[in-house]
Amino acid sequence: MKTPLIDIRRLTRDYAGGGLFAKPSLTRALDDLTMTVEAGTIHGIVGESGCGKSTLARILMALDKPTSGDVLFDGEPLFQLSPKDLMRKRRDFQMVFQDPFGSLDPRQRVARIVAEPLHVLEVKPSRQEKRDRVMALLEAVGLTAAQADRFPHEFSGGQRQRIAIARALITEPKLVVADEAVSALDLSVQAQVLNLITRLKRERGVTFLFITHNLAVVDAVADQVGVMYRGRLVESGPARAVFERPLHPYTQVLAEAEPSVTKFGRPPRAEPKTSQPLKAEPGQGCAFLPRCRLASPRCASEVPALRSVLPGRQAACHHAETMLAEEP
Amino acid sequence: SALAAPKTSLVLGMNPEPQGLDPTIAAPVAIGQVTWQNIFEGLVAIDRTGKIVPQLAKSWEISPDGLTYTFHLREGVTFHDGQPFNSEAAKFSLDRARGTDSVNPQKRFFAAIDTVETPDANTLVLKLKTRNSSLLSWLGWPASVMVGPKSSVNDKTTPIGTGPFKFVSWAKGDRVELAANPAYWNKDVKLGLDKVTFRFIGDPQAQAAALKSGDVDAFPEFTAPELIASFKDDPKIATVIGNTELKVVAGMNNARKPFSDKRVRQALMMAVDRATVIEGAWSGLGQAIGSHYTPNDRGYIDTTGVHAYDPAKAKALLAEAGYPNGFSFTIKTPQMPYAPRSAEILQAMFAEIGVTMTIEPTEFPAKWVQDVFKSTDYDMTIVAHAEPMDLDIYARDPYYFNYKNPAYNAVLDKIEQTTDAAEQDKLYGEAQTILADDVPALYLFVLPKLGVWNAKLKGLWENEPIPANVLTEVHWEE
Amino acid sequence: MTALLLRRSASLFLTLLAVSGLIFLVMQVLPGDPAAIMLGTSASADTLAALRQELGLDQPMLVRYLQWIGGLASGDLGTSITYGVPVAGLIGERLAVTLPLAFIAILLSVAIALPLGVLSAAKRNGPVDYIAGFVSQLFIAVPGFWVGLLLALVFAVKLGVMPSGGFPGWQAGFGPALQALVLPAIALALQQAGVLTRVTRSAVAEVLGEDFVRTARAKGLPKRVTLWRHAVRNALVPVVTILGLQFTFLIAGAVLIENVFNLPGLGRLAYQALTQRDLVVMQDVVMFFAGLVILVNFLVDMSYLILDPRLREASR
Amino acid sequence: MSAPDLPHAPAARQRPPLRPNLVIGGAIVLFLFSVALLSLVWTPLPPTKMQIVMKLKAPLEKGLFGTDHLGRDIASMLMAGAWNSLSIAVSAVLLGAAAGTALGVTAAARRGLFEAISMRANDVIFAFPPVLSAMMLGALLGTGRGTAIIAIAVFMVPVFARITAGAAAQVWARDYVLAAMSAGKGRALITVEHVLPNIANQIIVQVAIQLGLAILTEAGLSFLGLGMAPPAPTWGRMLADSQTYLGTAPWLALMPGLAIALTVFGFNMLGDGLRDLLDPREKGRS
Amino acid sequence: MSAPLLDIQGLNIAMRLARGGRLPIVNDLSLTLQAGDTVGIVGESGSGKSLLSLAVMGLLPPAAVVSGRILFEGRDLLSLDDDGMSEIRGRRIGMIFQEPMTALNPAMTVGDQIAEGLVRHEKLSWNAARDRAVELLDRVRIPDPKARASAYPHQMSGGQRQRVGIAIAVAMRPALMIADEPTTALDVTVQAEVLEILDDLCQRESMALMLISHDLGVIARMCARTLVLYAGRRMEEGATRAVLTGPLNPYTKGLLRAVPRRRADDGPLETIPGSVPGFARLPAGCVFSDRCLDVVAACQAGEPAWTSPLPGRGVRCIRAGEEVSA
Ligand SMILES: Nc1ncnc2c1ncn2[C@@H]1O[C@H](COP(=O)(O)OP(=O)(O)OP(=O)(O)O)[C@@H](O)[C@H]1O
Ligand SMILES: Nc1ncnc2c1ncn2[C@@H]1O[C@H](COP(=O)(O)OP(=O)(O)OP(=O)(O)O)[C@@H](O)[C@H]1O
Ligand SMILES: [Mg+2]
Ligand SMILES: [Mg+2]
Repeated sequence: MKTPLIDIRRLTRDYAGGGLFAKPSLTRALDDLTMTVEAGTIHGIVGESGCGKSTLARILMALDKPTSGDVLFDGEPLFQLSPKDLMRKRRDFQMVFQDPFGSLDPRQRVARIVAEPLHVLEVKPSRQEKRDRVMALLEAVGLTAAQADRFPHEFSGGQRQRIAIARALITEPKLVVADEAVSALDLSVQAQVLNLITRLKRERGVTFLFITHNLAVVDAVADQVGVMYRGRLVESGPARAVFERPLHPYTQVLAEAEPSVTKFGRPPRAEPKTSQPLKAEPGQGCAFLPRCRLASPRCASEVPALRSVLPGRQAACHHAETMLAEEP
Repeated sequence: SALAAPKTSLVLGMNPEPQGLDPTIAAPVAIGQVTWQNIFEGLVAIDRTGKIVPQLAKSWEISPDGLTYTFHLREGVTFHDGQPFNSEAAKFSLDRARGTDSVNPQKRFFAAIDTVETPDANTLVLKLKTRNSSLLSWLGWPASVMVGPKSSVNDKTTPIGTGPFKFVSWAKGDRVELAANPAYWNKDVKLGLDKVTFRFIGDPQAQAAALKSGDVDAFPEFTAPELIASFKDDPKIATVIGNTELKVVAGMNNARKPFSDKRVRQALMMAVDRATVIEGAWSGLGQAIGSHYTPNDRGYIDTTGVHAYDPAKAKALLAEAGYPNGFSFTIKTPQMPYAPRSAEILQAMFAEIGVTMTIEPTEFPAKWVQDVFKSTDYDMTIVAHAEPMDLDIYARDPYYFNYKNPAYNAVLDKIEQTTDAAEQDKLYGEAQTILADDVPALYLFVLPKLGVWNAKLKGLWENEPIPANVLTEVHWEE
Repeated sequence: MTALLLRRSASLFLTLLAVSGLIFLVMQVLPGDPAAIMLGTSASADTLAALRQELGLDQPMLVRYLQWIGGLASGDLGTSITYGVPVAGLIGERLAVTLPLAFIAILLSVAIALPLGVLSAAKRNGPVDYIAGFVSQLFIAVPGFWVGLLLALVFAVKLGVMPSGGFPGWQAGFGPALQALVLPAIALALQQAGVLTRVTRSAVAEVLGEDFVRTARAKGLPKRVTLWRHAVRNALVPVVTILGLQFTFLIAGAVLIENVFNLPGLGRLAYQALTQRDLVVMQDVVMFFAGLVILVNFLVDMSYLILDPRLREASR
Repeated sequence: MSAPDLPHAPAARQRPPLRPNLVIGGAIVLFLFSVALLSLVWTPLPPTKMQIVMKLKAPLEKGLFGTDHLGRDIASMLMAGAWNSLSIAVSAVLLGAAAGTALGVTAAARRGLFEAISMRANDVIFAFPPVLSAMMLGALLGTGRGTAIIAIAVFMVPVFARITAGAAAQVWARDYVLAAMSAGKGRALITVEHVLPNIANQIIVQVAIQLGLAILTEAGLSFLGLGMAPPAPTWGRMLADSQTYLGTAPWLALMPGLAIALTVFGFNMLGDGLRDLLDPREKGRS
Repeated sequence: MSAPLLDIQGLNIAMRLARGGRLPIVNDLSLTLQAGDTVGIVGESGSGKSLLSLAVMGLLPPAAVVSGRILFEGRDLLSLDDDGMSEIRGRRIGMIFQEPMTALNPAMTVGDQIAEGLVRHEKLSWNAARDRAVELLDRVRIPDPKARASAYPHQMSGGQRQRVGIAIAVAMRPALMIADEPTTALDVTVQAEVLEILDDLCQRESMALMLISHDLGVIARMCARTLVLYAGRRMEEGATRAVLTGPLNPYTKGLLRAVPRRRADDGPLETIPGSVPGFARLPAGCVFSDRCLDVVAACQAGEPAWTSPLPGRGVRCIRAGEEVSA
């Protein structure tokens, strides 16, 4: 088995609240997260707001340090690299942000924005070289060379997102982390950007870590998907399989709540929870417990570990087998 | 407010506010202007003509060798708090002023005194180390007033003296109130006032407004000459322009080039048109002087013609001294209004003879004392000298002019040794002539005493032989 | 909330300490010897030395600093070099002028600025707004001390309806004392009013553009109610902030205005103490001003907690 | 409403129409600067030339604005004063803005202890009322142009530091800064390339406003005798000198007072106009 | 058929531009709603959906110029003054706004914000109104409503705030509810809950609902009828199921195709080429003609009229007839 492009090992990130004199508080944004991403795939990450998706992205980009755990990028532990090596490594991973309006410096021209990541190259390319590469990429993302000297405000949201993608690709990275890269876009523009990403994967072999809370989008483009809940990975596997047959109750809740143009009118009311609302001690038990329809006493005392349930499919639920047995 | 009966209260405006109310421990003139002759009295006093008159000493004898002074003190005098004034108190006052831990600003006055003896309660004998013809006059100064042995420590805030008025209160920054002393020893004095308020108003505009509105009855020393004209057509207000001892002189550092060259100093003097300076700086009020002496001093001679205004001659003299193209220097001017104004005019006048003068505002007293007075680090400065008949400062070594002329010192010595008044007057004339010719400082003008007060108010001093607001004879007249 | 209070108080204390150190250092390097100033030009060296000893000026710097702040901590501000009275009393007397002056000025400026600013925000780009804008610009542009001069000229000298300056003291009665403060307070207030009007206008205008104002309108509240209940309330944070920031300018203005109107206030005390190098008074007064500014800004910070409930949480 | 204000297509951004305050403010400031510069080479009469016999002449009786107590031409003094006042204000504000901005952006970039300490230091400086600190500086350094500049600059520093720190912190929260960081750019470089250009507008607007304040402060200092040395005329000293002539020659006070007011007014209008022009937040609203 | 609750006829909204001139945004818009009707309004960002809803509320920005007629319960809202509108707003028409984070006053407790309208319209005392607010919070399924009533908005999650927004809007039992993208800022699970609350209200109180969204799925879930807007024009209208399964206008078709879904052939998603042209530079003729796959020369000749090729359906496309007959 070849080494995965990214190998995330037991990643935990705590945010300390409070200041110099206030009493400290801890927010655990990532909780013992382990995951791998294969090269040349689009790997989706879904989950509700605040579940730690952006934190994960920031750590992968080495913009933030984990409290514990490590990330192996191409076999190299990211957080044990010397600053110089990290700098060298940075050309291999780039990021596309959610807000197409906030991620481009409004005072810089497109050419300069796109060229920014070239900063990490040891051998600084000449002006002409830079310009050529920028033009080539702009064309690759469907923009014209003439637009290189414009300012971001002259572009629509979709076009801006393409500029951001062009910027992410200029160092020919192996990995692009896209954090909610299409959430702010209109349907038609969203489709254009998704197509671009799929094409780049196919034609240039770029790996995408595609973070979103929109299941349909992940379903449309991702090869693999990971579902996060409260800083933990609760399910992972091939995208199609995961959505067709969730192995974690949370995934199921998500899939059912997702509105669709094919579901008209009021959905059948989810059956009311049968069991008593169980409460887990903090730090113990399953985080999804209070919302889970399958909750059992075991869930309150034992944190479910992520485990292989089917070949290529993992879930962190004590009742994954029950789910498997249910009729879809 | 106009009352039928004559008013017996007075609000008297002053600027600046005194710093403490004990004239024997701090120098500011304003302290004496509030307290001297009103609260505190001396063995002798100086009257409105500048004469030395008996006060707490009703008479005195000076031994022929001039080394023993015997004062006969007045009897039955008490301080405001009831302490008796007697030879003990007098001795205490003098010893306090001259002792080792004295902080009397004029301690030098008493340097000549060897011993103070009190043969009886009403006799005080001073034994001198050397002759000193100024001692008697000095004893009339505010710094030499008599203080109560028990009360002196608090005089700074609650002054207790023997004078016709008692201290009542002091609202710092605003006013000091006095009340007539019913137990005043001098029964010949008929006080016209029973309540006196000194109000401290810094801003001339506010001074004028206060006068016009009647908030203040009198400003014996109004600070803005340009506003005097505005009182002229007000029949309720009298303006009385008198003399002071305040000589505005632009002192030069005689030790520093090019001022060490007498010709340069003379040339600068000739470049100055005093009349214009007076007109521009002080609205034409004030009297030109040619040396460090005022017309009210004894033996005064007019020396303004010695180096009369003549720019052409000034230029020639400069060329002769080796500065055909003039030179540049800096004047350190304190912030009192007469100084920058005069300096600005001088600047323009010097420019006419090719001399460039830069004005450097120098905070007075803090920085001025430090720079000019202490370390004589200056080219020229401008300041009004307040002490009467202080010709001796040019003989002092060190003094900030750095002026050294043995001939001049000899004249001053002679004055000290002479007892004949006419002879002294002649010698004073000589001294003036030397200064006028040597020009250790540019002699400009004497500041006038700009008295502005209610026309019904009588008895204030018109002239100022010594800075004071003596209220003994002040009264309202219908 | 208590934690925040504690934290802020601690930093308040540290700031005050730093300020005191800075003030003391400045005092030490100021040229001019207080003793020499008191004794004038005729004093001899030993007289000076005697006075310096009496005043404690001969002690080492650190000792004097520690004595000073030790005194401050125990409420003893020392004795004025020139007046010879305890500084605490001196400051107290002057405060009786400066505090009412500042207070009236603030009150006046708020009374002018708040309605004017709110009105011009509500009627943005209308004639009221333009006029208010012009007037407030004018208020800002005209130097306060100059306004003071003109006011004194018109109301005291020409019309004679107001005292020209000076302060009769509160013992002279409330009326006369207040009257003496009216013109200076106006001179002091106009500039603040100008600044405040503009801040109020933009703050209210900003809030009026917020979604929740639309929500309030959608409930059927008329414009007036929305304006005062929703917009103005939420615009107070920037307004109060500026009020706090302007406080130091208010004090600076007071120094000038007290000179113009001959008021025996703290500003004049500072000025006087500086020229006389009454270091004790000087450092106390400057410390007092600085402390006041810091305290006001502290209070402003604290007032945020009342005005903006979000900050109450954030502060836990 | 988040998105609808933004253009949907690559449309050329329309230049907003010139606002009246920008035009008025700009014109006033331009006029003042021209007058100030002109005064260096030409004034109707030398501003320091005294003609005592011509003192206190009313406007138009002698010269455009009359003469002062020393018979100097007020119009000429105002012109020269414009240069002195403006040059002090401009140098002070530039100095204060440079130092304050440097402090502010560094604080925003470094956060943590540096931020805490520098912002606290700001508080300390800010705690001194400007006139008070100017008085002390004047006592310390002597009065004059340099002192006035430093005294004004000193209290500009915390103003600019606060504003830039706040604005820079907002820029630091932007995704494009994250993008730059992930390109391996250091904090200093990001500050220069992204933060400064994006807060420049706010700084420029503030500079215009603070210039007005600096003019006022300079006048106040001159009024207290803490400004430039005579004979160089400054508006503040002209005002101070005129005080005692208010009753007899009011134009002495009126002219410099109006000059100050006009200048501050001009700078504030300009600041407002620039804010409208440069600050996109105001544009969407009407 | 009784008089409609809301009858919008020939509504035009233009924005006054800062540099002079007007930019027409909403053009010739008509829409009728009966009591209990649920209509969805879809369209891309910037297509004029919010302006339409604000026009009904009488809360258009000052720069907007509006013409046409908006009849509500027989009264023309456009001719009412602000006081008249204040009587209708909140009481007869409620509105839920898009951004739950900013739509509530941060300095007022949510209870008071709900109570405020009741005090105003129903002349309740503050205390009575606050009690009602607690009931309303309970209605929108906020746990522990009594305690939460005295909470400030920042102390609530986005979903909870949106429910408060709903509580404010339903407080006076309005006859018409306008919900402008009420769930775009919310998680899918929270969104589902919010939609359910709205649904309940419509069904139990026969409240009419005008739901604005660009999420076709949300429209499908909530609305009986759908109106599709593009560049301020109605493009298509009809029963939701009919519109979404059998679209007549190429724009609607394009939208539906662009909905992300996994394609069996792993090919690219279908898109609408080009981008929305900005109101200042709309193409001649049909505003969609520059992006339309089915464009013919006639499309550019003039703006197509609003036609009704099928009962209960309306469409703006000259080729819609072909579609129907095909
Ligand atoms: N700098 C920070 N300091 C403290 N807490 C933080 C910080 N950044 C994030 N958090 C907390 O960590 C958790 C995860 O945040 P994160 O931004 O990673 O979520 P997310 O999944 O990206 O959410 P969203 O979908 O809303 O973007 C949240 O509870 C958040 O409040
Ligand atoms: N205050 C305004 N001034 C000028 N133009 C405006 C204003 N408000 C909206 N517009 C313009 O009107 C058009 C329609 O805006 P509207 O807010 O109705 O769109 P929307 O369909 O609600 O979009 P979204 O889905 O983004 O909310 C947009 O092109 C917008 O630019
Ligand atoms: Mg996120
Ligand atoms: Mg909208």
